[in-house]
Amino acid sequence: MNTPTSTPAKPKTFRAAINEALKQEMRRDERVIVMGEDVAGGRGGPAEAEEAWGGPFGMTKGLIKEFGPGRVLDTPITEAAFVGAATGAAMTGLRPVVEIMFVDFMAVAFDQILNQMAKIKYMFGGKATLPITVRCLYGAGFRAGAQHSQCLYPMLTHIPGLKVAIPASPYEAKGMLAAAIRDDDPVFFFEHKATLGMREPVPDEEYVIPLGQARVMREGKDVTIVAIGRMALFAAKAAEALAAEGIDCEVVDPRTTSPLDREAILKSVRKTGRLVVVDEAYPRCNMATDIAALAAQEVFRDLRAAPRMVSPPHTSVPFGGPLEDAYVPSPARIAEAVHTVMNDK
Amino acid sequence: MNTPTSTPAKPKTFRAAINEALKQEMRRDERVIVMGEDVAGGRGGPAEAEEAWGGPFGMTKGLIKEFGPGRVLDTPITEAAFVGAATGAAMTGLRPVVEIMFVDFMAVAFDQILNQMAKIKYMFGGKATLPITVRCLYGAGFRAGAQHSQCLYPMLTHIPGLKVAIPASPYEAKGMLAAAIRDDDPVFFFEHKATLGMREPVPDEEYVIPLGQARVMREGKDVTIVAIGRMALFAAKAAEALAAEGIDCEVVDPRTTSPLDREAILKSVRKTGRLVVVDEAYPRCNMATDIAALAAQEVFRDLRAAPRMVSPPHTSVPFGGPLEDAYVPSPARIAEAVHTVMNDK
Amino acid sequence: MQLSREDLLEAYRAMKTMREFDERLHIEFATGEIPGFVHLYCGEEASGAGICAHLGDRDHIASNHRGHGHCIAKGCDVPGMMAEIYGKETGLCGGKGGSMHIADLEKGMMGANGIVGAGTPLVCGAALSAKTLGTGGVAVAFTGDGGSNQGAVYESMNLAAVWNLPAIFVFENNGYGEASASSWATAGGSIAKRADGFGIPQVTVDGADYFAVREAAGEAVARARAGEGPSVIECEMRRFHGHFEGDPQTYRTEEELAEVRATRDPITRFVARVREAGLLEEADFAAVDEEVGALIERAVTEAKAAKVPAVETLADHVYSSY
Amino acid sequence: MQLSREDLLEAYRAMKTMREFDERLHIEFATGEIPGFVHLYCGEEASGAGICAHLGDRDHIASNHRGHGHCIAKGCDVPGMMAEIYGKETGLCGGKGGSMHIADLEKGMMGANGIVGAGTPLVCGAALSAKTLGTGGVAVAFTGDGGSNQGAVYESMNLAAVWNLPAIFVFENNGYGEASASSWATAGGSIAKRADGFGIPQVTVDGADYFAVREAAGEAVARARAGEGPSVIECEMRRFHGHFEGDPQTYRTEEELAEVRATRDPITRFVARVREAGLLEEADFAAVDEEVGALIERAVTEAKAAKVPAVETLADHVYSSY
Ligand SMILES: Cc1ncc(C[n+]2csc(CCOP(=O)(O)OP(=O)(O)O)c2C)c(N)n1
Ligand SMILES: Cc1ncc(C[n+]2csc(CCOP(=O)(O)OP(=O)(O)O)c2C)c(N)n1
Ligand SMILES: [Mg+2]
Ligand SMILES: [Mg+2]
Repeated sequence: MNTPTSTPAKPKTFRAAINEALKQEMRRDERVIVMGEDVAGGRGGPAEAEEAWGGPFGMTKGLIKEFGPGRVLDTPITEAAFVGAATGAAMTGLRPVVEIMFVDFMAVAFDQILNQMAKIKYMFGGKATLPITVRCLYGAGFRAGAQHSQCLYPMLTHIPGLKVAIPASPYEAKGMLAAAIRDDDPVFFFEHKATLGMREPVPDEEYVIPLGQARVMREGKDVTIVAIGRMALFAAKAAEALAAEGIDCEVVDPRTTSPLDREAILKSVRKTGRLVVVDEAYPRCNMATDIAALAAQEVFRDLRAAPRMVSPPHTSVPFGGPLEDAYVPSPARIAEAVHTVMNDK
Repeated sequence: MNTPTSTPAKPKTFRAAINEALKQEMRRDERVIVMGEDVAGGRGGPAEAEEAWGGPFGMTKGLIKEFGPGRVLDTPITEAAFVGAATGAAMTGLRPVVEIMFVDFMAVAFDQILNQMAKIKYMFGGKATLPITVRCLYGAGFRAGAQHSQCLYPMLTHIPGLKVAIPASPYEAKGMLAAAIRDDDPVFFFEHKATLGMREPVPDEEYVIPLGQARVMREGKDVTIVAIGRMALFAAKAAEALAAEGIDCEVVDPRTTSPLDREAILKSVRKTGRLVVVDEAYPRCNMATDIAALAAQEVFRDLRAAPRMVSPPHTSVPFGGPLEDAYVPSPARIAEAVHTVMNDK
Repeated sequence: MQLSREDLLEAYRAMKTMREFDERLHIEFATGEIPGFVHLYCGEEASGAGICAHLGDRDHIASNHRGHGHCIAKGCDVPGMMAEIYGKETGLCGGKGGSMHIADLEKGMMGANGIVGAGTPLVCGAALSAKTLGTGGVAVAFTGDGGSNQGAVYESMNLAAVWNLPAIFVFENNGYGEASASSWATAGGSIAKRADGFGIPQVTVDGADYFAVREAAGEAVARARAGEGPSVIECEMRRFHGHFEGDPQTYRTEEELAEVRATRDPITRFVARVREAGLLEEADFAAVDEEVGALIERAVTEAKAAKVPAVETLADHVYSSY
Repeated sequence: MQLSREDLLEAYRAMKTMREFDERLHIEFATGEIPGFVHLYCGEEASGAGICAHLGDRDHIASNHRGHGHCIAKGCDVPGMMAEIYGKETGLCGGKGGSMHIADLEKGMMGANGIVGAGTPLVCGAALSAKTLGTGGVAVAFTGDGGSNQGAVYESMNLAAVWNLPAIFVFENNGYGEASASSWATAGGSIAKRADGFGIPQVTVDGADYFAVREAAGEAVARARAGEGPSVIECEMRRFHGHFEGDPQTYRTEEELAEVRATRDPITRFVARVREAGLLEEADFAAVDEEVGALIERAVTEAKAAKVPAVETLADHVYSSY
């Protein structure tokens, strides 16, 4: 079941799409549990569970009411313990969905991610299954400062044993979250702060977007733009503007960075002969370098111009408005890179 | 003072070179302190300090005798606390050299690295100085298993605010460690387990190899091989074998991955027109992709063949002998990549 | 504890400045002009003021996300703080930090912190510097009740004890970590008591009582300066506002909020006690109020008027040299 | 505590197997044939045996780098363990893990662990599964004295208490973490006592006394199975060998080592006590000794003879599907 059927899809926010996928997956399989800080919200207080927070951003709203405290677990502020607990629980029969709130906080749980969750299956010679989904907010543009605005998915992509999903929009988010929760491996699932309120039609029914399959957001013949997460939306915007100039861009959203749909990317580059890769993550050893290098190695003879990477500068994310605005790759900077590539003859 | 003068250099091990640099820098500047697990070794035991361990690999042997417990600090097994303490100490006047033993363990201290050490200067608008050196062992080939054999420097290279130094041999190690300790920014300093016993002439005198300057280990006109740390030694070996076949390789050791001497790399690729990048780190978003992408973007028109990356497979490091041997890039695999590049016409 | 008139005025000035600073932010935030996440310290002033009363420039503190009060207590420039929160060039961090990263090392303020619990290891480092360099300084970490559960905090307490550092760990237990009650998230019920396990002297005080905090801090600081190692102080208190600006506080009842304001306001209690004892008069408070009001007004006016950071500075300050 | 003849034989068999396994490794390691890092459990057998005596297949344990004894106590296949340590295809992890990563989930053994302290969160998870799925199982984490200082351990104790999990945290205090004395590295002097701060019942036992460990574990397991939450047990013991094979142990005196072997050998003490009480006879022990000797001999012979893993399997087992 790859695409939904029946009723016309209603516009829903990213937030609502996540919430819906969580509920449907929890109904579908009672081994699915949800844990994180204030995912219910209000434990121990005078108004316990009455009108639970559902997380600081409301993504898990209503879960505690429907599924109760046995399957919706608030945690103390101890990411190392509860991320590790998710791993232990997954090894022993549950299918935990963990919320790390901001991906930046994964750092305090990093051993449990890098050395436990990612390696256990391999170290045990395959004799373990780790169906874990880790949800987290990422990205800049929210005036949240250097410790609440990072991407960090290149680090997780680097680690064998983890999968990494970065949906660009509500429709994508719902189907990919279902896939992540049903997957038998640890999947890090990224939600961009700046897109939580974004709306688009999202079917009420369950549907699954398989991990590891890129989507072509826009077909084109002149340049391939590969762009991740929120940057895919920016790339589509840039492509529209460029179309008006007569430059025909193909926009490819890899959806997951691990596994990476190498073939879809290479196929597009073979066709267009030109490549721009856009990544909001820090520029060194990021997805842009990963994908540009892949293309350079695999389809060098098909390239008609130097591939170009669009990333932020090699700095932490600044707080002050104009600085942060200049930091995040914009549709304008993407378009500029496309021009550079088109003019590289 | 870039190169040493006077007396002929005696052959010393990597271990001895590190030890010597530590002692000389501690003599030179009394703000330099050393901390880590058992860097003295034997605290609290019946034989305290008499014949101190000097770390599990003996790298800090003799320091406690010369500099005393005020400057050579054993720690409990609490990396988050002591890596953070190093940051706090650096902000307030000391110049800590921290030993994390195996780089894999940085994961338990990762918040203090990613969100504190790397970001403080930037978040404070420049109003902090963080002269910290973090020494750690890295690399496979030691039958140490998945949690004691990683490279992980691509993750640190990804993080703005950190510097990353990866000396290939004893001579390099001594000069680069001196540079790291004298540097006013946090520097991660990598020592390959498998090279600790390697010997080469190392001058007794102090000398400094500046961070950010690559070295050309071997000049050549046909192919540029860029290789990091222990892989630089393997690349040199491969180059020798290839020379016998008439293929003339230029081997470039970047020495530091952050900052990266882009110019030295690009200059060599401009000359040879062919590039092989060798990295022992996990293959996704690693140094090989970083450098191959850089070359593809910057000197595309000079490339006569597709750049090739030589890295391990996308797996954790296996334990069993033949598996680990097959895992680590070998001189033979490097030579094979060079052949591929030479034949790509 | 006998406090001079000057001490009392200073205490009142510090707490009143914190209060006015954050109440004003509460109003300004509602207008939408203030960027990012803002966490207010109202109701907790006695802790920052009572602890920092013992500290000078050679001493260091590390704060958390709820850091405005700590910064003020440690002597940070108030207009510079306000400008930083507005993300302006004239801010203490040149607009690169924001509310969660205000810092001023010259004042011994090692930074607010957006990562819960992360300041405690930094404080071990500052205390180590003080000890190694013989400055006579002490270092204080401010952590919340929620933050008290982070592993780094326990590691730091142990390290400070093993190294016998002049460090003080202050836990500001305001009853909640986000929407979760401290009584639920903190097994065992007492943060301070956990210090026993590390052999660290500990005390729990009424965090709305300036004098209680100040006295406890005095003992801890004296112990640290005398080379007798770390201490732990738990301050019991309540926050007046939500976790962050925008929090609807559905986990708290109206009654609780009203009761907190009525009975656990450190400033009201300070004023009542000092006035009762005849140590300061109405006119003294009024003078400080006027001074503080003017300062905050100036801070906001200047912050709003200040320039935003120049885009050219985006890549500055990543390294000392590169 | 009244133990049956079968119980006693089983206890002796477990401890003897651990001892012979690791003493044999000590010999084999010296020949250079064994790859990697190896940490021996000799002297600590009563802990693993006494704790795991109460556990069955529905129960889980997570171990640390010094894990051979725990694996044996939990019923892992001994030749499979030996083959794993030799890095062979027939090893419990197919040769991919090695000494520090032996695991067998079917036996409830969640893995040795190369990261100090890292098993404790995993155990919270296994305990959560037991609770959520209603298996009646309990989960036990084995951590060293050095490991007890890791932040993850305190976070886990708090989480287990807050979630009221059927979890048991066992601290094997063998006096040293690497070359550093536990008395130096563990501020406060007692690991168990730290549990007080988390409101967790705790006890310290003589870890060389099988009966003491078994009794303490029995209470903790009963508490967990009854839904009464976590417990902490600190076992005081000494290791006979170095930290890892190859450690010259310069931090210990000859006298200490001799005394430890003479007075703190859990097997010698078990045998003396059981024999004194007339519960088992010389012949019983001899029979087990022979059985164990044969098992270890077979394990080593098979391990040496086994095939190394095929290079083609290098990239297997990274994912379930990719
Ligand atoms: C490691 C980490 N986890 C989670 C958060 C998100 N967060 C920010 S403040 C906070 C609550 C902190 O509670 P407490 O320590 O009691 O401080 P208070 O807000 O009550 O002053 C949380 C969970 C964070 N910033 N860092
Ligand atoms: C996070 C981490 N830090 C350091 C190490 C290196 N290391 C391995 S075992 C060990 C000592 C552990 O001491 P203890 O917990 O007392 O266990 P014991 O060896 O005495 O059984 C150390 C420091 C590690 N494996 N993981
Ligand atoms: Mg709180
Ligand atoms: Mg020990």
